[in-house]
Amino acid sequence: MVAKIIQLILSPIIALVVGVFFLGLARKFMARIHWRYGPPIIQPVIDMIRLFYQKSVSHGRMFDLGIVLSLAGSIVVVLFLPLGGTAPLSGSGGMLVILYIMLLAPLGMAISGGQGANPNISIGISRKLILALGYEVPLLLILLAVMTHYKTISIVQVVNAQQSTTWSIISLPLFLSGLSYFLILPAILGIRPFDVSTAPQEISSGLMVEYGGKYLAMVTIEHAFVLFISIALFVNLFLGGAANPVTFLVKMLMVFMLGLCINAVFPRLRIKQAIKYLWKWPTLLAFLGLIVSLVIRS
Amino acid sequence: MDRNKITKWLKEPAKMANKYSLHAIYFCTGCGIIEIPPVITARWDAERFGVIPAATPRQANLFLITGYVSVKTLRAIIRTYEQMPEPKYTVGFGSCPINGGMYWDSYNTIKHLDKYIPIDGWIAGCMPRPEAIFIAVTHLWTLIDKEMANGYIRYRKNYESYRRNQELALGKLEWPPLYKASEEPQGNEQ
Amino acid sequence: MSLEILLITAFGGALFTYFAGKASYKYRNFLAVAISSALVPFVACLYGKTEEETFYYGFLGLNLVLRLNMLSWFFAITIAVVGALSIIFSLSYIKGREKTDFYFLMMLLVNAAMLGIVLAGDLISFYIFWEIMSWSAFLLISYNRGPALAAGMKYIIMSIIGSVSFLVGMLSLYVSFDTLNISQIAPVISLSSSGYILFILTVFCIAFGIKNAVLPFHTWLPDAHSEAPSPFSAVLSGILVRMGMYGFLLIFYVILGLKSFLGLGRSLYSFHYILAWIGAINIVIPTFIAMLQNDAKRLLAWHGVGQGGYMVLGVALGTKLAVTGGTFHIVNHTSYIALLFLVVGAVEYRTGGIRDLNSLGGLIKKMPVTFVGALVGACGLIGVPLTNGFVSKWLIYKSLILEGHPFLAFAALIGTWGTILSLYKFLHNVFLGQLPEKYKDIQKSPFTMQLPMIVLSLVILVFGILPGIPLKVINAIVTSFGFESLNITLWGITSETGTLNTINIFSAVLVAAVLSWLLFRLGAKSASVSQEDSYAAGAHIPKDKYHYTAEFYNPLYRMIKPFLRDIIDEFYYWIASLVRSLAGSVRHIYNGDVGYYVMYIILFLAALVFIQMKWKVW
Amino acid sequence: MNKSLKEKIESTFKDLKVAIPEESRIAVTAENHSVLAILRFLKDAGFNHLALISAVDWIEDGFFELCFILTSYMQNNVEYTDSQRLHIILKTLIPREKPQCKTAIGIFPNAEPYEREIHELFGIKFEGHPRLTPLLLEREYEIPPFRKDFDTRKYVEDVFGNIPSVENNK
Repeated sequence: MVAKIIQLILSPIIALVVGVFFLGLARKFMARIHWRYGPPIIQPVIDMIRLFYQKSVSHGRMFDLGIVLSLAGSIVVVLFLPLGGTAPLSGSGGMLVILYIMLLAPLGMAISGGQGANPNISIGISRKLILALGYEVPLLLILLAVMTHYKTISIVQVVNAQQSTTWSIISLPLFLSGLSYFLILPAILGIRPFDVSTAPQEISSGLMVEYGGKYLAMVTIEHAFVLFISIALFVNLFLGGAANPVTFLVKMLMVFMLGLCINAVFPRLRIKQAIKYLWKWPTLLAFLGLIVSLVIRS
Repeated sequence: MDRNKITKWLKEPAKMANKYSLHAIYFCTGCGIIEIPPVITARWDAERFGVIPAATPRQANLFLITGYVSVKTLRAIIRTYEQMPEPKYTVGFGSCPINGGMYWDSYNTIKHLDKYIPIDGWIAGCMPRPEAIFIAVTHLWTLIDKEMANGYIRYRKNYESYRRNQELALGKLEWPPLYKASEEPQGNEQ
Repeated sequence: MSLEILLITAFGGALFTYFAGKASYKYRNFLAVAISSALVPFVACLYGKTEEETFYYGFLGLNLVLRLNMLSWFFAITIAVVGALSIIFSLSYIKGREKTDFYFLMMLLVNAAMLGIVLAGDLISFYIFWEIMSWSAFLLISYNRGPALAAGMKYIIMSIIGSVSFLVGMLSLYVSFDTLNISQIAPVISLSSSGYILFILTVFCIAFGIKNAVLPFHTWLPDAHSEAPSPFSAVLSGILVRMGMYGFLLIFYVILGLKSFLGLGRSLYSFHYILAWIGAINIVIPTFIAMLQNDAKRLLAWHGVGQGGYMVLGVALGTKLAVTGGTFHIVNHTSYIALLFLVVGAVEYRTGGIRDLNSLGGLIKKMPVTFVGALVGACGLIGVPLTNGFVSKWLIYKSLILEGHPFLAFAALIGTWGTILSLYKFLHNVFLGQLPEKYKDIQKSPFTMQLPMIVLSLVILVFGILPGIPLKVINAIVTSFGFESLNITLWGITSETGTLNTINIFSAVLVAAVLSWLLFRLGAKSASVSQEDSYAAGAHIPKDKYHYTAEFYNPLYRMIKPFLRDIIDEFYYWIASLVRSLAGSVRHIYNGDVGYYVMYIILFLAALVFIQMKWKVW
Repeated sequence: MNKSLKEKIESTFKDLKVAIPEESRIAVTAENHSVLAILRFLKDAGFNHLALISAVDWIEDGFFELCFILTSYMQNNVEYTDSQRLHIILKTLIPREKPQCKTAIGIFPNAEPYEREIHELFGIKFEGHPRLTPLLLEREYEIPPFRKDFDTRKYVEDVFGNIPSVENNK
C-alpha cells in the first residue's frame, strides 16, 4: 500500500519535471535549428517563477476555476498511465477512462477562456475543438485497433503483453496504427504544424489572450503535462513501455525529438487544411490497422 | 549576467526572474519596429537573454516604444500599457519619444511621452541598432537590481496627473481610470 | 391494491387540480405540487415488491391487470421524480401565460399516463395509457400556438402510425394466444415460428421506434421539443420519449425472453445486430446535425435523438454489460437532458422568450446557478468522468470492445466528440462571452426554477461518483431478464476483464484539484476586470459587437454540411406533398356541387344496367 | 497620339487650356463648373483610373488648386504607342474664402477618401459627399493644418506646451 502511495505522489512530479524539461529542450532545439543559441534549458522555469510573481487579471470565478480544473484533469491522467513499471491508478478503468479524462483539460480551459469575453479566445477554442475532433477520428481507430488486438481494455495488460512478445509497432497489424499515431502526434501535442488554436499572429495566441501572470504559468504547466501524457501514451501503446522508468524516459525523449523535427520545419496549417490532412492519411492507415487486427483476431 | 548564481536566485527569486524573463509585447508603435525582427531572429537572438515577443499585453512585462508617437497611437499605447500586469517596464527608442525629436514642431506627434506614461529606459539613435537594444536590456537588468525600474509604481502613485495629461492631449478617454482615486497605492512591493 | 390507489391518486389529482384552478391559482399550484411530489415517496416505498392485481374485470372479455416488477419500478420512480420537478419548475414559468389550468391538467395527466404504461400488466391497459399519453403530449406540444401547431400535428400523425402498428401487433397476439396478459404470453410466445416472432418484433419496433425517435422515425422530435413549453419539453425528452425504450425492453427481454430474441437470424444478420447498427448510426448523424443548430432547444432535441442511439445500441447488443449500460443510460439521459431543457427554460423566462444562440451571451454573471446546472448537465451528456453519463457509456464501450465490435464502438465514441462540440457551442453562446447591453439588469432565476436544477445536478453527480446505487437496481432488472449478474460495488464494477472504480477517479480529481488550487493561490492576487477591459489591440471595445457566436464551427460546417441534410425529413415532406396533390385532384371530383353528385349516381346506374344487359352477370 | 487626344479635348470643350509639358503627360486647366463634365468625358475616353486628388494652397493669390490625376488601364481603345502610360492632370482653381466644389464620387466612386482627406486638411467642402467626417486627425483644428496660414509652432506651443510634466510629487 505504501508503495502505491509513493507511486501516486511520485508520478505527477516525474511528469512535471520531464514535461518542463521537454519544453525547455524544445525551445533550445528550435533555436539550434534556427542557427541561434537559444535560451538555457531551464528558461521555462524562469518564465514560470516570473509569472507567479506577476499580478494578473481575472474575468470572474469561472475564469479561475476552469484553469484549476484543466490542470487537475491533466494531473489525474498522469496517474492512470503506466510509467515504466509503476501504474498507480490504472486498475480502475483502463484506456476508456484515460480517453475520457483527457477531455477534462480542454473542457476546463475552454470554459475558463469562454468567460474571458474575447472573440480571439472564442475563435481559438472553436479551432481547438475542431482540431480535437480532427485528430480524435484516427486516434479512436488506433486505440480500438490496439484494444481489439490485445483483447483487453486495460493499458497495463497491453504493456505486459508487449513485454513478453515484441513491441506492438513492429507486430504486423499495429504497425499501421503506430505510424498513423505518429502522424497525428503534432496535432495531439498542439505544436507547430497544428498550433492553430494558439496562433500568436492570427488570433493573438487564441486561448491565452487574457491569461496574465499565474494563469499563464498554470497553462504552461498544463501544456507540459499534455506533452508528457501524449508521448507516454504512444510509448506505452506502441514501444512496449519499459520495465524501469529510465528506459521509459529515454524512449519518450526519442519520440519527442522526432516530433520536434516535424515541428521545426513546418509552417502553420490553416484549420481546414489541418482537418483535411488529419482525415485523409492518418485515418486511412488507422482504418487499415483496425481491419487487419480484426481479421487476425477472428 | 548573473543568471546562474544560485545564491542570488534563492535570495530574491522575483527580481532575478523579472530580469531573465522579459517578454516584450509585439506592438509596432512607430518607425523603429523594423529593428525588432533582426533582434529576435538568428543573428542577434534576444532569446539568449530570455527576451521573446509576447502576443498580448496580458502576457508581457516589457513595452518597447519604437520611434515617434503620433496622437492617434498614444491612445492605443496608453490602453496597452494599462492592460499589462503589474511589474512592467517600458523602453523608449530614439529621441522622438523623449522630446519629439525631428517632429518637435509637428501638430500630430506627442512630444514628451513620459508626461503620459512612465518610461524606464531610453535608447539613443534614430533607430537604434540591435546592439543598442541589448544595451537597453542589460541596463534594465541593473535598474531592476537596484530597484530603480519603478515606472509602474510612479504610474500608480501619480495616476491623477498622468490621467489629466492624457485627457489634455487626447480629449475624452473611453476607458475608466485604472486606479480609483480612493485606492491608495499598496506600498512598493517589487 | 396499492397500485390501484397510486393510479387513482395520479389521475384523480389531475382532474382535481383542474377544478381547483377554477377557484384560485394558489390552490391549483399548491395542489399540483402536492400531488406530483406525493407520488414520489408513494412509488419509492413500492421498491422491491413484485405484485400483480387485476383492477377491471371483463373489459371486452379480458381483465385489465396491473403489474409491478423491478423494471417497472425503475421507470416509475424516474417518471415521478421528473414529473414533480417539472411541475415545480413550471410554477413560475407559466405565471404570465393564459390557459394555465389546462396546462397543469395536461402535465399531471401525462405523468399519470406514463405511470399507467409502466405499471400495465397487459397490453390492453398498456395501449390505453399509451394513447392518453400521446394525446396529452400532443395538446401540450401545441400549447404555444403558432408554429407549435404544425409541430404538434407532425407529432400526432407519427404517434398515430405508431399506435396503429401497436394495435396490429396486439390483435395478432390476441388471435394467436387469446390472452393479452404479459406474464401469460411470455412463456408461450417463444414456441411459435420465428417468422411470426419477426413479424411481432417489427410491428412493435415500429411502434416503439417512433416514440423513441430511432433514426428513420426521428423527424417529429426536433420540432416537437423546440415548440413545446420548456418544462414539458424536459419531461417529453427526458422520460416520455424513453417509454419507447421501456417498450423495447418489454418486448425483447420480458415477453420474448433472452434466448429467442438473440437467436433470431444468423450471427451477422441477426435482428439484434442490425438493431445495434441502427442504434450506432442513430448516435453519429443527429449529434453532428445538433452542431449546426442555432436554436438552443433544437440543439438539445437533436441530442435527445442522438443519445437514444446509445440506449438502442446497449439494449440491442444483448450482452449483460451492454444491457446494463443501456438501461442505466436511460435514467442518466433523463437526468441531464431534463436539466438542460430546464436551463433553457430559465434563460427563456428571464430573457423574454429568446433562445436563439446568436443573440444571447455572458449570462454567467447574471444567472450563476443556471450556469452551474448547464455545466453539470453538459458534462453528463458528454460523459465526463464523475458524471453518470460516463459510467453508462463505459459499460457500453467495454462490452462493445470485448465482444469484438470495434466499428460500433467507433461510431459511439465519435458521437461523444460531436456532443462535446455542440454542447460547448451551447454553453459558450448562452452563458460565456460578452453580456449584451439589453441583458445588463436581468435577475437570477427564481428559487422554484433553481430547485429542480440543483436536484438534477446532484442526481447526476451522485450517480456518477457512486454508481453502485442505481447499478444495484439495474443489476436486479438484468438478472430478471435472464443474464447472470455482475458483481456491483458501491463505486462501480469489479471484473477481471477491467474494473471501474469511480471513487479512485473522484479522489484523484479532488486531490489534484486541491493541489492545483493551492498552486493557483501561490501566485500574486489577480484584479477582477469588467468585460470592457478585454484585449482588442489597444482599440476601444464596441458595445454588443465583440462576441463571436454566428457559425461557431465555420471551418467544420463547410466541410460536413452537405452530408448533414435531414434527408429523411425531406422524404416525409415529399410524401406529404404527394398526398396533398392527390387530394387536390380528388377535389375536382367531389367539388361540393350537388348537381355533379346526382349526375354521378345516374351514370353509375346506367353503367350497371349496361353490364347486366351485355353480360347478364346476375 | 496625345496630340490627337489634345485636339479632341479642345474641340469638345471651349474654355480650357491643354498643354503637353513632357512626353505622355497632358495638363488640362479648366473652370470650376466644367470639371465634372471633363471628368466624365475623359472617363469615357478610357481614363477610368482616378489615381489621386490633391490640393495646393496658393495663399499669395488667394486660390486653392485642385488637381485630379487620371490614368488609363486599357491600352487598346486609347491610341498611344509609346510604352509609358499616359497621365492626364486636370487642374482647377477655387477661391480661398469659401472653398467649395462638387464631389466626383458620381463618376469615380474611389474619390471618397481623397475628398474626405482634402476636406479635413484643407477645409475644402465637397457638396454631395456622403460623409465628410474626420479621416486621419485625432483632434479638431479651427484652421485646417495643411493651410499655409496654419502656424504649427504656435499650435504645438499652446496645445502641448502647457501640459505639466509629472514630477514624483508623492
